Amino acid sequence: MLFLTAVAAIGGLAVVLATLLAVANRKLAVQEDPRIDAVEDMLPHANCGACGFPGCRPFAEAVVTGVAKPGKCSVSSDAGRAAIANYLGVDVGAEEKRVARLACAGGSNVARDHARYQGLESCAAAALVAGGGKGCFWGCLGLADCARACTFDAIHMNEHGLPVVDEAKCTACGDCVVACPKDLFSLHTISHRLWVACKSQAAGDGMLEDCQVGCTACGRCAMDAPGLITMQGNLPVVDYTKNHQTRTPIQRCPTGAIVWLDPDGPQKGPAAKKIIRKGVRRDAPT
Amino acid sequence: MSTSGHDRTFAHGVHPPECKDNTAALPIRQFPFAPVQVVPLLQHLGKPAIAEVQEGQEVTRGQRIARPDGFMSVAMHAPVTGVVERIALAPAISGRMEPAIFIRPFPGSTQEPLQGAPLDAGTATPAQILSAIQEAGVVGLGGAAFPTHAKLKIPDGKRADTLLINGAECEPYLTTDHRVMLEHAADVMAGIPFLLKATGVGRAIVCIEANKQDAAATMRQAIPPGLPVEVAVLPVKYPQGAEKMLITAMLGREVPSGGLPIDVGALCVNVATTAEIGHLLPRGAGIHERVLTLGGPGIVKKGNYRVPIGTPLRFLLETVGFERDITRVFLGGPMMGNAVSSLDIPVTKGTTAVIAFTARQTGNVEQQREYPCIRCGYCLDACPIFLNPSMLGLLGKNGEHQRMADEFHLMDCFECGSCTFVCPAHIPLVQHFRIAKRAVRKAKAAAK
Amino acid sequence: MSAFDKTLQIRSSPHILSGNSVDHIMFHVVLALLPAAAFACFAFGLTAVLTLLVAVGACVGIEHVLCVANRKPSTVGDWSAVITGLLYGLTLPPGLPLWMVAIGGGIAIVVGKLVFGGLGQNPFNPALVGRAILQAAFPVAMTTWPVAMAEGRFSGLPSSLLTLPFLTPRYDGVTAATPLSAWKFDHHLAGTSDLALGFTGGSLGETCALLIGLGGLYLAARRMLNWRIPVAILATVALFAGILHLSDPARFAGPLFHLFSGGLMLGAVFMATDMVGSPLTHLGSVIYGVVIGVLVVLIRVFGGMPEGVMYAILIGNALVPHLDNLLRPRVYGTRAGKGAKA
Amino acid sequence: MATDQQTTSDTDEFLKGLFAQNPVFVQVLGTCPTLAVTNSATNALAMGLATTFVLVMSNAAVSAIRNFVPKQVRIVSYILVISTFVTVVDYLIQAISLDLYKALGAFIALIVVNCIILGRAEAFASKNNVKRSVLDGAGMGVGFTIALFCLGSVRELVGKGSLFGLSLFGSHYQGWVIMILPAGGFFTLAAWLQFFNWRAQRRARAAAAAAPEVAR
Repeated sequence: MLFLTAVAAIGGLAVVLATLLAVANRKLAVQEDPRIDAVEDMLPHANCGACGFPGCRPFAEAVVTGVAKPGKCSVSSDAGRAAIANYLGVDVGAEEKRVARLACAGGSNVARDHARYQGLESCAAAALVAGGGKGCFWGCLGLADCARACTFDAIHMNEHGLPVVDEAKCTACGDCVVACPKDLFSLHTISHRLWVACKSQAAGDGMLEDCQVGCTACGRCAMDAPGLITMQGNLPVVDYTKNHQTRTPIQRCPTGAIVWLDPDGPQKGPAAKKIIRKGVRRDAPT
Repeated sequence: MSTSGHDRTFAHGVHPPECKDNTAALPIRQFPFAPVQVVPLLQHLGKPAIAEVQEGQEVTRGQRIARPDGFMSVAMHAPVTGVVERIALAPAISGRMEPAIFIRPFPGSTQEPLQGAPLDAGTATPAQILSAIQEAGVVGLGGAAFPTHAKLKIPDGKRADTLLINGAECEPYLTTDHRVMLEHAADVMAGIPFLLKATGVGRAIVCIEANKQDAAATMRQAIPPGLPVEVAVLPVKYPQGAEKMLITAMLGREVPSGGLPIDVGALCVNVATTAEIGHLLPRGAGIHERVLTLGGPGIVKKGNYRVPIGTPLRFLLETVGFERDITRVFLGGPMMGNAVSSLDIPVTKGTTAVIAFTARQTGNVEQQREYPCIRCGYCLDACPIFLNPSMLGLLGKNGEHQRMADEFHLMDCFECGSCTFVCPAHIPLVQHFRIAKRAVRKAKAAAK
Repeated sequence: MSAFDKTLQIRSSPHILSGNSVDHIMFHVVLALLPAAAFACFAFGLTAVLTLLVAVGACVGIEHVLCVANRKPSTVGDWSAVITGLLYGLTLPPGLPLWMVAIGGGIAIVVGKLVFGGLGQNPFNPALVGRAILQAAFPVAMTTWPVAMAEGRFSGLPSSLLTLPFLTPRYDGVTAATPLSAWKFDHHLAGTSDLALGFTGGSLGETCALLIGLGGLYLAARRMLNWRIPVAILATVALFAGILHLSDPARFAGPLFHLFSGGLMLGAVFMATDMVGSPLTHLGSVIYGVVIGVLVVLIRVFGGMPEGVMYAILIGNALVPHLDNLLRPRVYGTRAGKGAKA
Repeated sequence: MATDQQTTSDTDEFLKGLFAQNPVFVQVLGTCPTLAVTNSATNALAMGLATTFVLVMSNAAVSAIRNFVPKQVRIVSYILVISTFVTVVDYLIQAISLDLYKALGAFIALIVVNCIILGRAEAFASKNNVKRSVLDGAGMGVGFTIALFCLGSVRELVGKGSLFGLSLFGSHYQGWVIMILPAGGFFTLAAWLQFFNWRAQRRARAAAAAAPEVAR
């Protein structure tokens, strides 16, 4: 008798609950394009925003709906972008690799400080206190906000307190561009090798007291490469729409403020004077 | 309204050491000209003035050398008779290089200031007064350097009923307003009619802290018959000189968050600014010098000086002498003043004081190690606008800038420094707030 | 004059500080605790001296060792571990085996403070955390009370004090109920003056209410203690106990008995006012104090235990984040309906 | 998604539950019995074995029926299967020792809702064949038993000075009552979790140090 009751109870329950499930399955089912999940899985999950979307999932939605091309994700590898394009049957939309570049070469060995900053160890903090105390008001403060902002471990501070970008790791996400209070970073395609490593609007010998490698606005580079380089304010500006694969402009630069970025380090022209001061010199008389 | 009430003040605030005795009794002295006077084109909030002189041109003291660029800008005047050496970049307190006019004085000149067409408060129209104030290059001399004519321009639909002449001078060390009130009471009283006329306000109250009783007495005596002016004495408390605090202390009104004093029918003008208007407008002249306090333990000949605009700090310090172990120089009072990184920075219209600290004073600030916040709540009791600096500091440390603004009224902070002053954990709260405010503004600008 | 040839320092304003500092505050709290500690030594003799020394030593020692082991600068210089040790020691019954004292001190610092991130991060009063865990671990030892003012207290030590580690203590001296448990279980009421002056049994710091109050006044005068909290707690206890007493004097003890007995004074003045675990706002402080006061009376009168200050404060601590979140100060210029007047 | 995962060996399938994916210390599942019944080594062991039995049997059953049960009613079916085996265990323990049955109390019945069991059924047994599911269940069960024993032995040792009821430190040992109370379960679990995390971190660091700059 107990056995029969048990079977009846469980069997009856099964019928009722199965009906409930059937109704729930029909009324409450949610449909979403499964390709969005698949594409999101193929993305690097960095959520860095380099693609212009808030994160990887919105980007995946945009790619699936055809709003964006897989190539917009600069963080993923070539193979990864190709895999997404292949999966969706779309064009990769290839873009040349871009990297972040620093427009300052004034490390502690060549640039002097006016004053000694004390307080929170952050460029953003120092920049708000009389500009940070560096002699050159445009120069890098060297407190590594960019290195901290970089989620890809692509920026490291060198022994002179200057950030160095690892081009292999840099994904052009732009976090350092936002982080730098002196706006020294900008994103460039990797083929832009001719580079003005200075942002100082000061000119002449006066500025050389503050930084030995700054641009003195002598204009020789602009003279040697007319059309390619123009002087704007007190700085040369390279027009990258022209043919810029030439080392001519760096030849006569007296300070080495305009350089050729070789993969194994920046190359200065023969006229650039040697850096005499070697040691770390953080304080000098005002 | 009583004029001697000691009960009128604002809630919270702090009592830093006053340190005014050294210079309060010293009369204002004229300062000599530097070998080169550096007149920045941007000495105020707003757009820089446009230079009207060329290199090599001779200028007369008081002559206009730059014209205002639009409404939020004022004119500049030559601080000295001499020759324009060059127009080039000069370091500014902001930490940037700003364009400035370098003037080399003529050694033999009488240095007689140039005067122009006088203006009479009785006959001038409000518009004439405002334009004359702009032409005279008058900005808030209390430190903010906000163009005064812009402040006095009442927006359509708004009306002010009270003009507060701010002589609180609550920052330690500062005694310029004190001396101006003692020595130039007539100028202050001459300036008030211009302000009342320009704004259509019926009464003015000169607000003075109780540690300047002599100034209050002098001001009371100087009130000309018929002028609707009162003198009020307020208890000593920092930051009483802040516009919002002064309005609350005097009128019991709170300026709405994100609003202006005019939203509660009040206007605040610094007493030195008023004196300057009373001095310049009847003569048709422009600001070419200002009174500032040279003080702090690092200065030898402390005092109040009338310094030509554009005098480099280096010349200032070398003239009055400095202690050998000087470590820090800042413009303005020690609570809100900005540290300078270079002594090539010139004195501008917003410079209320140059204070120099030596290793002894700085030592007790710098060698204090930072502790974790122990939630003592001192900062909450100090903040005059009732923020929660403890919480804000915690969020700032974690970089949650947007949350600070959205939930904890970060943007209402005016960086008076009271919270950092009392913090026993020595957390640089104000610095965290500055970074956060900048980040929030940047994000807002980027979103547009 | 000579030329200026120095490198200036720059930093963010303000350029002057009030000169107050965390270690300064903590040191003064220690000072304020000393009279009560000295009286405990007087009332219980060498036992109290050893217990307090071991309690402070355990707290300071474990904090120092763990800081060093984690390759961080030692934080014992801020005096907060000393306060924890002293307060914790004052909550212990005299004659508690020293090995238990040491273990509880270690627990107070490790579980009460360091696991949360150290000074400023601990939601609960570390001294009370140590005591609460000890109370749960060794309930018998923690509720055995040698009498105060015993003869020969300066010449000998009770055997229980020197029990070998991890062994059960044996009591040879005279033990007695605390005034609270005497009232709760035997309905015997101690005299108010004895309570106030501390001539009764109990934990080391539970005895002299007057000296504790003195320490509190000293701190309050130096603004190192939020007076609203002890006032709110004591007023609530007095009021609540008074109402109960009036309703049935035979069943409920009077307000003075409640105020001066047990750990209420020590808890209200020194433990509930721990800055880290108490609310930031004034209104929050008062609510916090009222909650603790109500809980104390509820536990004492209606609960299973004779004393409830410890749990009342710990529960109060748990409320603090919510109080701070709910009772945010009204920011200047945001008063509703107070706009333009003109 | 009914493809069998054949990337690991059978032995690994069993061993992963012991340490690498230990249900209590790594996955932090089934904390209710972990905290409630570990006040003595005996209780802990009994609870662990009971759970192991249910895990193995339910994994086997779920795996066997995985291809017949429609996706929509799978959870209902799993729970039915699990509760059946729990009922069996319930009777079993009652038959073996009434004292033990009383000590474990409601927690035997609560094995039904132990998320380790439903979790393995859903995550593993529904996708793998019977043999591998049994191995997985056994591994997880043994891992759970080890974890419970870790807690139970420490709590009994410190709380009473005994192990499996045998006094170890003599009659003068002062037991720490709190360790027998539920609060002691939290402290002990926290300590073990701390130990496992510390071990995992140290291994990760050692592995990172041993790998010569692979990323570049």
